[in-house]
Amino acid sequence: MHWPIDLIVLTFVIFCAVAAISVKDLLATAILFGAYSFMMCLLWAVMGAVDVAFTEASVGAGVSTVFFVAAVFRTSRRTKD
Amino acid sequence: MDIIVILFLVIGLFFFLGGAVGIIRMPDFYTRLHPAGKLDTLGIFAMVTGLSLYNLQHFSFEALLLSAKMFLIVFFVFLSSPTATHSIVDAGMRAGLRHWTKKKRRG
Amino acid sequence: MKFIGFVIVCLTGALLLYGTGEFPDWGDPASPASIHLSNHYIEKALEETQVPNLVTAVLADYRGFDTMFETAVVFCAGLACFLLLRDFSRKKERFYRHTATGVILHVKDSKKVLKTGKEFEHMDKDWVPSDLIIKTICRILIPFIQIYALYVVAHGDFSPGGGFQGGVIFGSSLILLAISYDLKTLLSRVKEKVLGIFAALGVLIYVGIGAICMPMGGNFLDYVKLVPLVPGDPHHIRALGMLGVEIGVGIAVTAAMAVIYINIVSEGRHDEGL
Amino acid sequence: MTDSNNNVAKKVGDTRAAFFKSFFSFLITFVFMFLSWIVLSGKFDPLLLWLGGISSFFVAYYFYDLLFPAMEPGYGKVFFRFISYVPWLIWEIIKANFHLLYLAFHPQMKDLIDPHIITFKTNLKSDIAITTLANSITLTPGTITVTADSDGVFRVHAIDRESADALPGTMLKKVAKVFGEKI
Amino acid sequence: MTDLLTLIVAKYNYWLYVILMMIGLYAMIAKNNLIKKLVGMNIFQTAIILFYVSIGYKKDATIPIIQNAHGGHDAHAAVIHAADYINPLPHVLMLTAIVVSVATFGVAMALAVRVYQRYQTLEEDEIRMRLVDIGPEK
Amino acid sequence: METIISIKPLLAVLVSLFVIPVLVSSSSKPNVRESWIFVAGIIKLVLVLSMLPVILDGKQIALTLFEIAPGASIAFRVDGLGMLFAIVAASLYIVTSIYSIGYMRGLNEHGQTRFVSFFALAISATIGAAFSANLLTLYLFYEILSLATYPLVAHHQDEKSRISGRRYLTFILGTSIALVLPAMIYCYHVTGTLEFSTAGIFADQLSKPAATVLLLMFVFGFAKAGIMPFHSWLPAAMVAPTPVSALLHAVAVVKVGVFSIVRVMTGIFGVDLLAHFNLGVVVMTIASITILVGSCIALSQDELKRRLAYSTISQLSYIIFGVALLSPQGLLGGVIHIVMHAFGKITLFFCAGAIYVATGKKYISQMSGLGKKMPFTFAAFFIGAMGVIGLPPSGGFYSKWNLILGTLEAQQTIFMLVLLVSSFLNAFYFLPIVYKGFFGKSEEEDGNAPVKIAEANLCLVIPLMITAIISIVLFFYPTVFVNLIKVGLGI
Amino acid sequence: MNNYPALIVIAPLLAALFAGLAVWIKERLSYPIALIGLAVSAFSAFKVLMQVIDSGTIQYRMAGWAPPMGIEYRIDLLNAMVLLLVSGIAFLNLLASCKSVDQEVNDRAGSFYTIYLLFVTGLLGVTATGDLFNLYVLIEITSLTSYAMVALGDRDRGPLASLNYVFIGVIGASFYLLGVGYLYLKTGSLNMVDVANILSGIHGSSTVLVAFILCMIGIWIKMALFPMHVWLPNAYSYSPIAFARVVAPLMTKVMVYVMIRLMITVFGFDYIFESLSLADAVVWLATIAILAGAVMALSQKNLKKMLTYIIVCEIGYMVGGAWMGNQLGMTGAILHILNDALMTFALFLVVGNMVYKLKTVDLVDLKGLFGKMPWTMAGFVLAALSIIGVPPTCGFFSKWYLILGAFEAGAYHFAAALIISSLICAVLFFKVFEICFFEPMPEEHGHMDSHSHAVIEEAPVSMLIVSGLVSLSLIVAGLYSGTIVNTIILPFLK
Amino acid sequence: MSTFFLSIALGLLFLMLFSMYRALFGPTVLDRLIGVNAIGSKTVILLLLIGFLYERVDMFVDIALAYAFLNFVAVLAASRYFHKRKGLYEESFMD
Repeated sequence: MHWPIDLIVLTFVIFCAVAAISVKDLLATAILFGAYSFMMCLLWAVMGAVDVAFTEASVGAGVSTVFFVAAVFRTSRRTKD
Repeated sequence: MDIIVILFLVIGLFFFLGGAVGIIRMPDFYTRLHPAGKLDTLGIFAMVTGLSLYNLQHFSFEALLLSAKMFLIVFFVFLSSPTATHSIVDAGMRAGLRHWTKKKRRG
Repeated sequence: MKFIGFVIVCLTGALLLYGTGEFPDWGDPASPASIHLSNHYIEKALEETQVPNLVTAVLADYRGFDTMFETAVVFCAGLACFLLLRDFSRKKERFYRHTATGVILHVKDSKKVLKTGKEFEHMDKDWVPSDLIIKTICRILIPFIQIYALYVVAHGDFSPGGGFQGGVIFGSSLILLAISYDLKTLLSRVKEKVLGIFAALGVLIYVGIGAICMPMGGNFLDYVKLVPLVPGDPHHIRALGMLGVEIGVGIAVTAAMAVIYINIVSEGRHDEGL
Repeated sequence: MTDSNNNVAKKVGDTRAAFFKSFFSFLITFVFMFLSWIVLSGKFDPLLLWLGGISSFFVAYYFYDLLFPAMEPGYGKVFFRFISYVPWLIWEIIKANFHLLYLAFHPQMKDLIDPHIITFKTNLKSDIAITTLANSITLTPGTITVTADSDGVFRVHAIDRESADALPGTMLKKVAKVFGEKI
Repeated sequence: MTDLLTLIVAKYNYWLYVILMMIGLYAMIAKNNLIKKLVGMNIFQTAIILFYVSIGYKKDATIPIIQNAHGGHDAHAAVIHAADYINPLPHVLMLTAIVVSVATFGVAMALAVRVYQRYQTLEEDEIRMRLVDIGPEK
Repeated sequence: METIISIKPLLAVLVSLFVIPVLVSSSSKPNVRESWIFVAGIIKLVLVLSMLPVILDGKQIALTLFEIAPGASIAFRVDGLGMLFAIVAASLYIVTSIYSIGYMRGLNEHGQTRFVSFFALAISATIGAAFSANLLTLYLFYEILSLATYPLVAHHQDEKSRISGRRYLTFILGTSIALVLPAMIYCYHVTGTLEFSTAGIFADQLSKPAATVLLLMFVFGFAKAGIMPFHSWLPAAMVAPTPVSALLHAVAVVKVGVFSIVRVMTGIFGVDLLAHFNLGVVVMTIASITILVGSCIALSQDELKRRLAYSTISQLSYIIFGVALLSPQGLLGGVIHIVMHAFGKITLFFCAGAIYVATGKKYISQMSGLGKKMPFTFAAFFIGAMGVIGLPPSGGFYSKWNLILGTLEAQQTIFMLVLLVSSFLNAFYFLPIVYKGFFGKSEEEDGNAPVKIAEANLCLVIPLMITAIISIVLFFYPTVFVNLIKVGLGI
Repeated sequence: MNNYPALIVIAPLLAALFAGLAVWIKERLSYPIALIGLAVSAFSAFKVLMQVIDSGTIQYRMAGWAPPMGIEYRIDLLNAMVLLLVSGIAFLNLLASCKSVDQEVNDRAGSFYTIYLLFVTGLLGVTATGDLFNLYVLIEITSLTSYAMVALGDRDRGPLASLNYVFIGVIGASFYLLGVGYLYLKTGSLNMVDVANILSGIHGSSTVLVAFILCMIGIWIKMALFPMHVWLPNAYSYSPIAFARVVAPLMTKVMVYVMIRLMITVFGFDYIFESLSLADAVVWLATIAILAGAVMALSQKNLKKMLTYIIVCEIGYMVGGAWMGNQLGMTGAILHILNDALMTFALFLVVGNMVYKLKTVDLVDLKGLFGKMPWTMAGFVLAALSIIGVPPTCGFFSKWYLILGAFEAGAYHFAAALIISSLICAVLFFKVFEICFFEPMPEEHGHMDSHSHAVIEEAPVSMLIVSGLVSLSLIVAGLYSGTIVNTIILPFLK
Repeated sequence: MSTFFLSIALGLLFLMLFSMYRALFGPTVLDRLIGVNAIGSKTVILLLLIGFLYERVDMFVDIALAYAFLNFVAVLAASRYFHKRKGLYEESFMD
């Protein structure tokens, strides 16, 4: 019953992943990485893994992104690839 | 009851649609923020209302508390969404992003 | 490198796809993974542990030992960030802000030290005053986030969540405080020392609860043996043990997240963050 | 724990009145926290209630000055006025949204919009009032607050003339009324 | 057509996890920027989590929290059927894995900051050039 | 054969090991230190000799220390062959220590404590190798000996000794690891044991090619035996102080190599197996080449110690040659040559050292006329040379005689020619030195600046006299050693 | 109730936490706390080893749940041996590190000890556990701690080396996790013995094959088998010496243990050597690893770096031995775990002494060290000889079994590689010896000055005693290797 | 009713594609931020809807709530970056 959502979200996940590693700005990477985590969280929720979804929401969307932004803040946004 | 719920949800979806279209169509960053910040907020509001109403179908104290909890989301979004929007637009200003103007386009 | 990477990736991918050939279908209720252990957990866990959230039951009881090390990993990460980045040394150039007026002083002489405290604050050079709207809104939100985080910790038994998620949320509430005000505010409210102690203390609560079981005559982490120490319904002793453990996890994770953030964002100088 | 106690003591001064002030704000925070706990929890298990009490106490003890930093008398009044302000606001929001929807779906959208930034000054003093106004502006027709400082100066990005002209207007009055400030 | 759809649905998760993992692995190997590599690393780890969670999924089953069992007072009232609930074990494992990955991520970020402090760049080839400038190691 | 379990072999090995800490701690008091060396040497010799009667009775003394794997343990077993070698080593150790005291002090060398310590360690290893009950133990002590002698070879710590030390190790350690170790493990793999036994340990598990390869690996692998082409470490090692060259590179080290080969041939392969596969000829050919080439090179050397070194190379091959004859006479001749050559060659080295200490001269061409100034030394040199050449009345004659008989017994007439030719060559490169020493014109007579030259100090002269005398005595009384060989090899 | 098995792991963990608290309260306390923790752990490990030898495998149920449900510690002879080894070495190293930690990371010694203890906890847990997933978590603890430690070392290169270590380490651990996932998918269980039972019915499955390959690759990456070794030399040589001394001997060895554990307990010999035909390929890989490690070591100019490449080479020994498919090879591999840990420990202790005094261990800076630090150098010589494989040091005896195993399996190339690597090691170490022995001391006037005693500047006594003890233990372990094989390894393999 | 929820959810997912476009291709970083923010708000609703699909919405509300919090924190952090650092166009980094 949930497979259509699952399928679409999975495709989004792939989009986000590809974008996150190919974008030429680390801050954008951080932001897209956050979006990637959103998608992942959704995916876990669809698959019924509420605890995992919760963790992913708190970790991936929250602190991970913040750490990432903090690190980019302290280093540089520049990237060649 | 179901009809009200469906109505709310469809309205919410409609708001979201407007937001999405706005995000795509608007010419610059600042104008995009308008649909993104407002329409989504209201979309959430409408949808959560619909959903919490649906939740109250089998009325019980617990269901009421649950609906209240859902409204906490709304409360939260109403506080945070404009703040986030403001923060982003402020960021754009500080970063020196110039906003789109008609004159510029004409000239 | 790109080409080598591509080849390695293709090889690995082919290997993995080869392995998926024999997988049971996605969501197949009869797959081996869903019958052997999982059935026992699903059918017996509530009875054995009195915890309706099976994930918590397995996480904190059946496989509580894993979770203990997981907490230790978080503690370790916090400590590692502290160890790697914390910088106690004084830079030659320093910036001070007059607290009342917000005027920033740039001190180039390394010997001249202004007394930081009420009047002057030690600053980073790219300091910007915090935004009023963000500040106000976050001020209002933070206590709610915190009570929510504590709720998540306490309700790990009944609903998704638990010590880790709650801890992360609590930690991010502290981070939010640091973002909306500045790092100084956070550190004046929650001292670095307190964070350091809490990180260790949280794990210690977990390990301690486990270790107390040993002199009580049980195996490590065997909560049942704690009955004589805890008042209340002996049937719920496992649930209570899990609660205690979750609280420990929550404390440790909160502190660790805050420590990691603080150290990364200020490069360990603890003056000014995002 | 003693550390933060000291801090608290420094902040509010040693006078009795200040102590009661902070105690009062602590108490209110505690009540708020406990209420939200109950809403969140939805269970009335004694253990959970106890935990809720402890948690609320903990949060209130450490962070009471965040939620209600300066406990003014008549806060209750403000609260009720605020509640009455909310429906109006929501209505405004809905109006704003329809306006935006119209814009978003309009085929010649770019001819309709005319973004620009306006600046105006208000006499609002308290942080909370400024913030409320700023967020209300953000939520309502075609305008987003860019900056708002503690002097009450607002910079607003408006999507079209119409929205810009409406400012500060009624909203400012309403907000000022809610927080009992002069316009 | 239906067969194809069934096949896709049955294996889609597993295929996509492989693809995701390969994206992550490729980023880790081929990218030049250290933080990009870290992102690749995280994608790699989430791919594994996806794999595990996919294992645990069961059709027509609900989330692994026993219904109608508040506080376990009436726990024995209802018989629990294993088929009704999703397998909790992979979730448990993945909780741990997520925690581990975020811990690693944090430490790696700290390391990246350290590297930047030292070399003023995060590009690997540039760092290598700097290393040559520093001279032979001591 | 009756076997007695006793701790004596272990003690004999460990005595000089135990004395090392004492030596190190008394490094600031040379006299105390040297008396300890002397005491240790005596104790060692007494311990070794105390086992002699038992061995002569045809019994064996055994002691197993550590069981590493079934059939491969660290164990001692004293039999005739080992006893013979141990006696030679232990007795010469005492003599050499007296000599080295004189030598080192005479030249005021640095690092004397280090020198004597490693010397003691080396001698321990030598005795250990002699008493080994199996190939593993033998290999163990062989390696310890290699390593213990390295600091001795490199004693001068200058560029020359560095190069020599490097070459020394490359050859000794390299061959033992690269050849002996796999060969040994292969033996163990095939047979499951490494114990020496006169019948050999291989029943019929080996094909001829395998046996040949294995044997060659052993023969070349024990590079201390100086079989060509793995000989060049020996001349290089002559940079070491002379006592080292004397004891170790004439007696202990090289003889351990030879002894190991003998052990392998008699104890691992067994005479019968070698005869069966006709492998003796192979080894003999190799040995003959070494004998002849070594002698020829020795002829061309001007530095006395190098000439002695090449002589050693060729003489060592006699022993292998004798064993490879696989006939009782040949075996006897070969093994007894260990003893005879030891006493002969050590005398020669002592003399070389004494000359160097007394005059600072290293080259033969500088030595004309020295015999008149240093009569004792040169007389001893003459006796030693006789022993090496194989002239009566020195012990060398006895072994050469037996070797020739052995060739006849084995009907290898061509190889007899090798022996004869080599004896002539020996005579060619030794006797001119003696002649020059006694009858040549000294430098003074050439009109160079007069140098006061006299006999070296007593510590140097007495040992060389003793060894020279023993070398002669052995011609008349070789019985003990002959009996030991007979007991040991069951001839 | 016998709680020693849990205590082995818990004691250092508790000590780590208390040390972590002490950082903020009284930093000086953390060292004694750490010592006590490790002492308790080592004592428990010893007790457990004795018990296992007496009465066979010990099963310890964490939280009291029966094995497939809960996590189980399953301590058999192999485990117990490695546990004792790990805790013993960690304890000894801690004894020796007091001074060098003060020197290198003085202002944050408390945190250093905490992380050190966590690292040891991880290693001990990896060794003791009988659960596949628990193993992963503990591997991650060890990895995370080592990332931190490596970055703490060399200021210039440490963080970068550490970051590279992070990438490769995460790939390794993830591969392992993925392999466990595949196994779990097929068996539905995580307990090693349980998995093995279920697996015996489904040997032909491609999923199991992939699971096996993934697990192995993961572990190989973690243990730095040759083509996957790139992280190791930098990581180990740039870490603070007090940590390098414990990570270099233990980390890779414990991973080898994990590999052997997976091979024997989880997948089973039948599966690996009969259903699959990978063994030859792996032995070849090991052969190449040995040669490559040795050759790369040859080109190094820094002693620490050189030793790290020797570790790469030694890993080849153990992997090859384990994959020989016969008892002798496996015996050799297991014995080599013990011996190599001791040898590497001894070597790194010596390097630690040198670093303490000289601050650098570039080969050119070691001139005249024999005169300066005679005791240290004596230990170095012993350890080096052991690495070369000179009897009676222990290195020889494991090599003995390995070569025997190679002969039995017909893997002559492996035996040849062993011999060649021994030779190369000999060249390597004698190169160092020559420098230390022949080159004049830099600050000394004339070297041939006969009786002048060189100024002896030895490392502190605590370091010397430990390094001396360990060096001597190399000989003792060598001489008693027969006993070890007979009482521990052979009963285990049967 | 659940079919209806499903279709609403699919509709939201479809709309997410628009925001996703902004997030993936947005010319400036801040455009991406807007996109992600919009995705976040939709995700909150989606989570609730999934809860209704599972008929266990009480469990999913927590996640949605946490989600809303943390999305806010993340967006705030990302935008705070620009309060202190200048430079917006990633194109400017191409060299």
